[in-house]
Amino acid sequence: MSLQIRARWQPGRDFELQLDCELPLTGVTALFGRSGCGKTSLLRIIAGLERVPDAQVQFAGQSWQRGRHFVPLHKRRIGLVFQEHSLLPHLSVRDNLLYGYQRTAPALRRLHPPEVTAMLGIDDLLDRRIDQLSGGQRQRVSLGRALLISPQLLLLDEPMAALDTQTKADIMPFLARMAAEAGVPIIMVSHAPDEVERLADQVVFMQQGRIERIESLQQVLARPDSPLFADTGAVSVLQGPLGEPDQHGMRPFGPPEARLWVPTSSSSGAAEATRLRILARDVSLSLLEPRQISIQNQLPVTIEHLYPAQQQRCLIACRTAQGQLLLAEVTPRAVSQLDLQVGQKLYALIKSVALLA
Amino acid sequence: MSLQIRARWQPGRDFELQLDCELPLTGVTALFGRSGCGKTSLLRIIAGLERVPDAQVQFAGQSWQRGRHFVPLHKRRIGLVFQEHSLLPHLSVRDNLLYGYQRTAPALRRLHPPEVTAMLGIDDLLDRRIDQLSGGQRQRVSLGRALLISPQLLLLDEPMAALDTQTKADIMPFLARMAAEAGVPIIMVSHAPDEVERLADQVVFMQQGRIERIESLQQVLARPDSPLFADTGAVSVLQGPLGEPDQHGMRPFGPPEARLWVPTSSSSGAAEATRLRILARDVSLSLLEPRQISIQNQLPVTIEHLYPAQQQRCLIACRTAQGQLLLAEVTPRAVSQLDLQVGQKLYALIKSVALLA
Amino acid sequence: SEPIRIAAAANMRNALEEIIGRFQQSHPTARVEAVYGSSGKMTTQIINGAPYDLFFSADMTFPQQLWTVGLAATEPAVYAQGRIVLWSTTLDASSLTLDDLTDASIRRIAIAQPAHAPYGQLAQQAMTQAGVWEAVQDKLVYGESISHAAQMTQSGAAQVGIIAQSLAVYPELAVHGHALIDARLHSPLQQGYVITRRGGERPPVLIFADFISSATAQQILLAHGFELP
Amino acid sequence: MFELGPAEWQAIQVTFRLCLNTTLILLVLATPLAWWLAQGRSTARVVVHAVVALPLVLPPTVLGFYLLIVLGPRGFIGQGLESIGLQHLAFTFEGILIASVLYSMPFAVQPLTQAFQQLGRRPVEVASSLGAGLLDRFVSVILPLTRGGFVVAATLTFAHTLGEFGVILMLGGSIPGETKVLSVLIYDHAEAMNYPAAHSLSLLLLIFAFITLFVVYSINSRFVVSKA
Amino acid sequence: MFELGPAEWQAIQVTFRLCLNTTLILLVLATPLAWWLAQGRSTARVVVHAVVALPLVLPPTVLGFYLLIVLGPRGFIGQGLESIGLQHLAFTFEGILIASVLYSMPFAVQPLTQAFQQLGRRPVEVASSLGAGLLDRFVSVILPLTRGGFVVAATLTFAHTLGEFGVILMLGGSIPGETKVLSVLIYDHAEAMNYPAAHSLSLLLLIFAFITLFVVYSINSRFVVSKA
Ligand SMILES: Nc1ncnc2c1ncn2[C@@H]1O[C@H](COP(=O)(O)OP(=O)(O)OP(=O)(O)O)[C@@H](O)[C@H]1O
Ligand SMILES: Nc1ncnc2c1ncn2[C@@H]1O[C@H](COP(=O)(O)OP(=O)(O)OP(=O)(O)O)[C@@H](O)[C@H]1O
Ligand SMILES: [Mg+2]
Ligand SMILES: [Mg+2]
Repeated sequence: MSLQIRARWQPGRDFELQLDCELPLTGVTALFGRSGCGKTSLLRIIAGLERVPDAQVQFAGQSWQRGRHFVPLHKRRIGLVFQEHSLLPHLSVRDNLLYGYQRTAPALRRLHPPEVTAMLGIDDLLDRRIDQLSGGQRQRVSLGRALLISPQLLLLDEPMAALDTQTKADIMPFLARMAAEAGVPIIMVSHAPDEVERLADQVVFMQQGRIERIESLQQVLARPDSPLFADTGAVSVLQGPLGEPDQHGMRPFGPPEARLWVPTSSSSGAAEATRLRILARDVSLSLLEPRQISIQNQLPVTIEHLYPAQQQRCLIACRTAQGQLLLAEVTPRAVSQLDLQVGQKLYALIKSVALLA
Repeated sequence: MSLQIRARWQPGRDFELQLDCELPLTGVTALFGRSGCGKTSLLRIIAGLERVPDAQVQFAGQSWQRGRHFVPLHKRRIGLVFQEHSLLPHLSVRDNLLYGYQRTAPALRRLHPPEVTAMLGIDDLLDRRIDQLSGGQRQRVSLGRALLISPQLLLLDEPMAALDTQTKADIMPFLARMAAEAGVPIIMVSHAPDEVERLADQVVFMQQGRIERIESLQQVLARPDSPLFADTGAVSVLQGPLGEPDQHGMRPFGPPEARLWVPTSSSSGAAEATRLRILARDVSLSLLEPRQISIQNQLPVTIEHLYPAQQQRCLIACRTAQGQLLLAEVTPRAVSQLDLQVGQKLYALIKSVALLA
Repeated sequence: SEPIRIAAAANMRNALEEIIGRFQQSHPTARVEAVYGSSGKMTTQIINGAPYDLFFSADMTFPQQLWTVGLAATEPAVYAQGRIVLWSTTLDASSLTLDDLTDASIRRIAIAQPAHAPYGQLAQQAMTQAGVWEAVQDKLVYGESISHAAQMTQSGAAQVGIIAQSLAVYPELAVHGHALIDARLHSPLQQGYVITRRGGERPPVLIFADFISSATAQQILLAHGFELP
Repeated sequence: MFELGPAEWQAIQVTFRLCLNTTLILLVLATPLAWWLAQGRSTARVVVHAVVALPLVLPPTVLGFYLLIVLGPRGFIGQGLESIGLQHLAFTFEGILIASVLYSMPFAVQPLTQAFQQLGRRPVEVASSLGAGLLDRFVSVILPLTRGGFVVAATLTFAHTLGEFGVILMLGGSIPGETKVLSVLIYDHAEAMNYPAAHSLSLLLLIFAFITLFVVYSINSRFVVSKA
Repeated sequence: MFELGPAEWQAIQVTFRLCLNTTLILLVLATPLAWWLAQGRSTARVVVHAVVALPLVLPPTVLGFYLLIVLGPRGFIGQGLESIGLQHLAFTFEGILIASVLYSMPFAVQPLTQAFQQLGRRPVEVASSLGAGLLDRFVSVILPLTRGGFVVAATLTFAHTLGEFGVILMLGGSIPGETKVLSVLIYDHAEAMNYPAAHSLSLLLLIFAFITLFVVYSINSRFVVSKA
């Protein structure tokens, strides 16, 4: 299943959108790029809101646009969240939410108002007029409205930009489940790396009207100079099974030869394939096996590559005993003091690990 | 200098704003609170956009509202960035930017269009119509427009929500300088903890229409359960002088007995009072003085308090030799393995430090 | 069956209503409907298919026009002669003469538009003959029709109006006196009527037309300020 | 205070039918036209926009005269109708209805165009994305959001048609029960110097119009869409 | 094609003065009224809104007659004026100007109210925050953003005043050079069955109106504010 787009669009003198790509339609696709690079424009072309001549858009085998053939938006079943709030001002919150729901054939409805409003925390707002909502409340209603048409594709343009951390944390698992379990592909614009890391299965990097690369999250994370890390630095993601908690509530992750301990935050049981997200700057290296230290996770690793220092930080790619890639970020001074070399065996000390999804 | 507000406002059945506070007007004040808690409403009352009966607003000795006395917004010289984009659609980008500038007495103008547009990266957009801008571009123009009236107070309602990391990184130092050097107090709503940590001098926490507490950033950061840390966990901020870089480009921070090494990212020279931000989860504890390890910063500390474990994490407050507070986050297992106690002397290993401002 | 439709000059209104009333007393089954307006407008309407059976004009020109283009079933016949009067609600008009119109105390004089209203032309002729036309030029205000001139005078906005005698005898207007203008000062205003081509094919219409020249009808016309031909 | 005779009742009925029909027909005609006009800025649109307003410019009787010529038995349309076995339209209710529609056209087209222009395209885009088709969008989004424009269009049309008599008198010939409307009747009474009747009927008309307008505006003001 | 005599020129001048003045005065009067009407939904507003439309409802000549009585020497206003040493307003240019303003009031007030309502308060808030005072805000923000409403108001008023003659005829008495406007002249020609003159003048009026409207709409369409 994929979304094929071919389009060339020049809305103004200074900007041209050139698209010829095939977006995978599994899970969540994050659209990432600087302000003004064309993310919103791309979504509008997918939705058919800009009817660009000669564009071709094909969604999972359905041709949405080709030559004179053009499926109008209202027949595409796309759940759309606009970048700017766009609730219908003459309708109450409830009627905004139900507008699309009522226009969805009952057989196609997979989501229903009660669960969506509860998830978004807008139960108490249903009778309000739109101008009686705060910015974040509006954004949640917009998202709810798009979800309630039980779309076959969700296009979300910065759907959580106005939300606080806690509210985002409530919504993200829901979106992840939509994509994973209900099989509704999501294409989401986001400027927040944490949202991308948390939700995305693949990331589309855009720059100046072009798609630069499309990478799986794995690939993105393995690339230390990814734009995603402008803020947090490089990240590794390890995959492996997660065991039952011990008496301290720590759960073993990975095979014995590359065992990490993960604090249990949720009460979920053991799982076969989980993902651990490890910031490179959370990984230290020690030549000796450290003792009497609070860092619980110590893995024997081999240095595979030393990246040249950038901005006083050296990135070191290590291979675990299990063969997975782990990035460590250390200072150039540490590299020279410890005399780090490719092939050297040493210990990676992992300060904190975060379980994804 | 302070902003005194006393108001009681009930815009609807379910919500009441109750304010009786005095906001300090030094530097940047962050307004932090969940969606719908009343942040925008507070700004509107300060601006005089909601003329609430019996409210009192006093700004740095000027009475803006008291009884029948009411200074209208256009005489308050407030730079306002609304939460939703609010450019004037009949004016070009240039005319939007100049609208307020031209209405500011030349003697009062401290900022001028060229520097502001360059800083915001909107130089190329000046001749555009408003509907030819992307969301982030609009937000930048709004911010520029507010700055160009050279206001005596800036009220920013999520001014960077639609911006990418890089653009934000370009703008934040500018705002920090506005507040610090030009002495323009900024009150800013933000949901992004990194923005708050980066910019704020004090944080106003709001909840359900009330101001819960007003704390300096120091205090906020010292409080491990602060709502700011819902995402990143607790943070310590150390203050001290910063020295000249060594041959690896590392700069000494703090006195010799509590010396840390900070990577130089900018070419700024030595400074007397700088701030270091250290995430508690970046701090490990070791009973022995560690050797042959990439972690450069090792401080002898004394445990001052052990917070009870929460969600598989223990927070340990340590006092440095210099007497500053440093928070370390470790697992309960580490606490029991190392048998940590109050008063114990040990080494704090600080993986990474970030220089603020 | 369809009523007898009469188009009549506005100044005929009260007289014709009474005549119709009388006619219906003697012809209880007949239905007669009259429409009043300016003669020019009605001529245009008849030319363009208006369903009028009879046309009582305020002059002879318009009926003549219909006859010429073949829209009249009968040659125009004079049914009455109009006279004009000086009338006022602010002054005692009964003692007014045309010469008084030049008096400075009279600021506004209402007449019907001479360009198209027959009574307006009459007023113009009379004032010209009396030698006051030039002098009153700046005082004149023009009504769309003779009844408008009467209304302007009635409101007091025009102190004097030169209106049809048939209007001045309206009960509403008769409370104020009027002065008849010498008939020698203007050409006689002969009001003519025709049966339209449509009316010509309808017997009841012919009966009503006959009734107009009956003594009863003539009596009524006289009583309403008309003179007989 | 004043007894309404059969003539008055007849006129009231005709007036009511005329106003109602004019308003309805006009809204139906003006809506698509205004929509088209609001979509762009081509010269064709500007020309149509100007042409729509032209009937206003002529004195009503003169306009009535021209309509009489066109719709009457010798006119282009009247003859066309007669040639296909129908009646010409002069002196008929249908005729004055057409005239009223034409004459009030700018009162409907202009406010609607303006309302559509001010609407912007976002609400329509939103409705499309939520699965609403063309007609559905119109009824559920455009109509309520431009309701103010429709109210202006409808009330101006309605009020103007109530008061209009120049065109109607000329084209309709004030035939009782067919083309004799209340305004013509009042005019008649005034002409006949029957002032009590004219005053009473005027008052009646004013009261009726006031009540209608009051109710319409009241309902409208309840639903004002506040823009945040 | 058609020679304009002095009478025609005079009528053209009067017409032009009347239309221009009516439109300007009306915009000046209607703007604050419409602004007030747009600010809320009180009963007082609804009543005023309905009352404004009422002059439309009366047949023009009848309205003219009532105005004649009120503005004339025996009327409330006319007497008032005379008592302070001024002239009453019947048969004067000022009189027909007042009548035109009154009669066209709804054409100006309604579209403006509607435009102001659709505007929302955000642009005004923005302008305030940028240091613009009341008048400044009006000129620099409200006016351009509701320009469509002003264009509708101005063109409807203008066109309607061009064509109106019932009220003017009655109240003005068609005094050449003072109250005799083009529409009255055309009417006179048509009544006198002087069709060539009526046709030519009508055509002239239509062409003039068309050009004016075309220019206004062209300029307006250039500045349409696209809502994103
Ligand atoms: N007119 C109104 N009627 C009823 N409730 C209102 C009205 N206006 C605002 N509210 C409520 O007041 C509360 C505060 O709104 P406000 O816009 O100040 O929130 P906020 O803190 O800015 O939220 P956000 O971060 O989502 O923008 C919200 O819960 C909102 O629903
Ligand atoms: N009508 C237009 N004329 C000229 N340029 C336009 C027009 N519409 C959009 N653009 C430009 O196209 C570019 C892409 O806009 P788009 O809205 O897709 O950006 P974006 O990636 O969504 O940015 P943001 O993150 O700021 O929302 C922008 O640089 C914008 O200025
Ligand atoms: Mg965008
Ligand atoms: Mg807000």
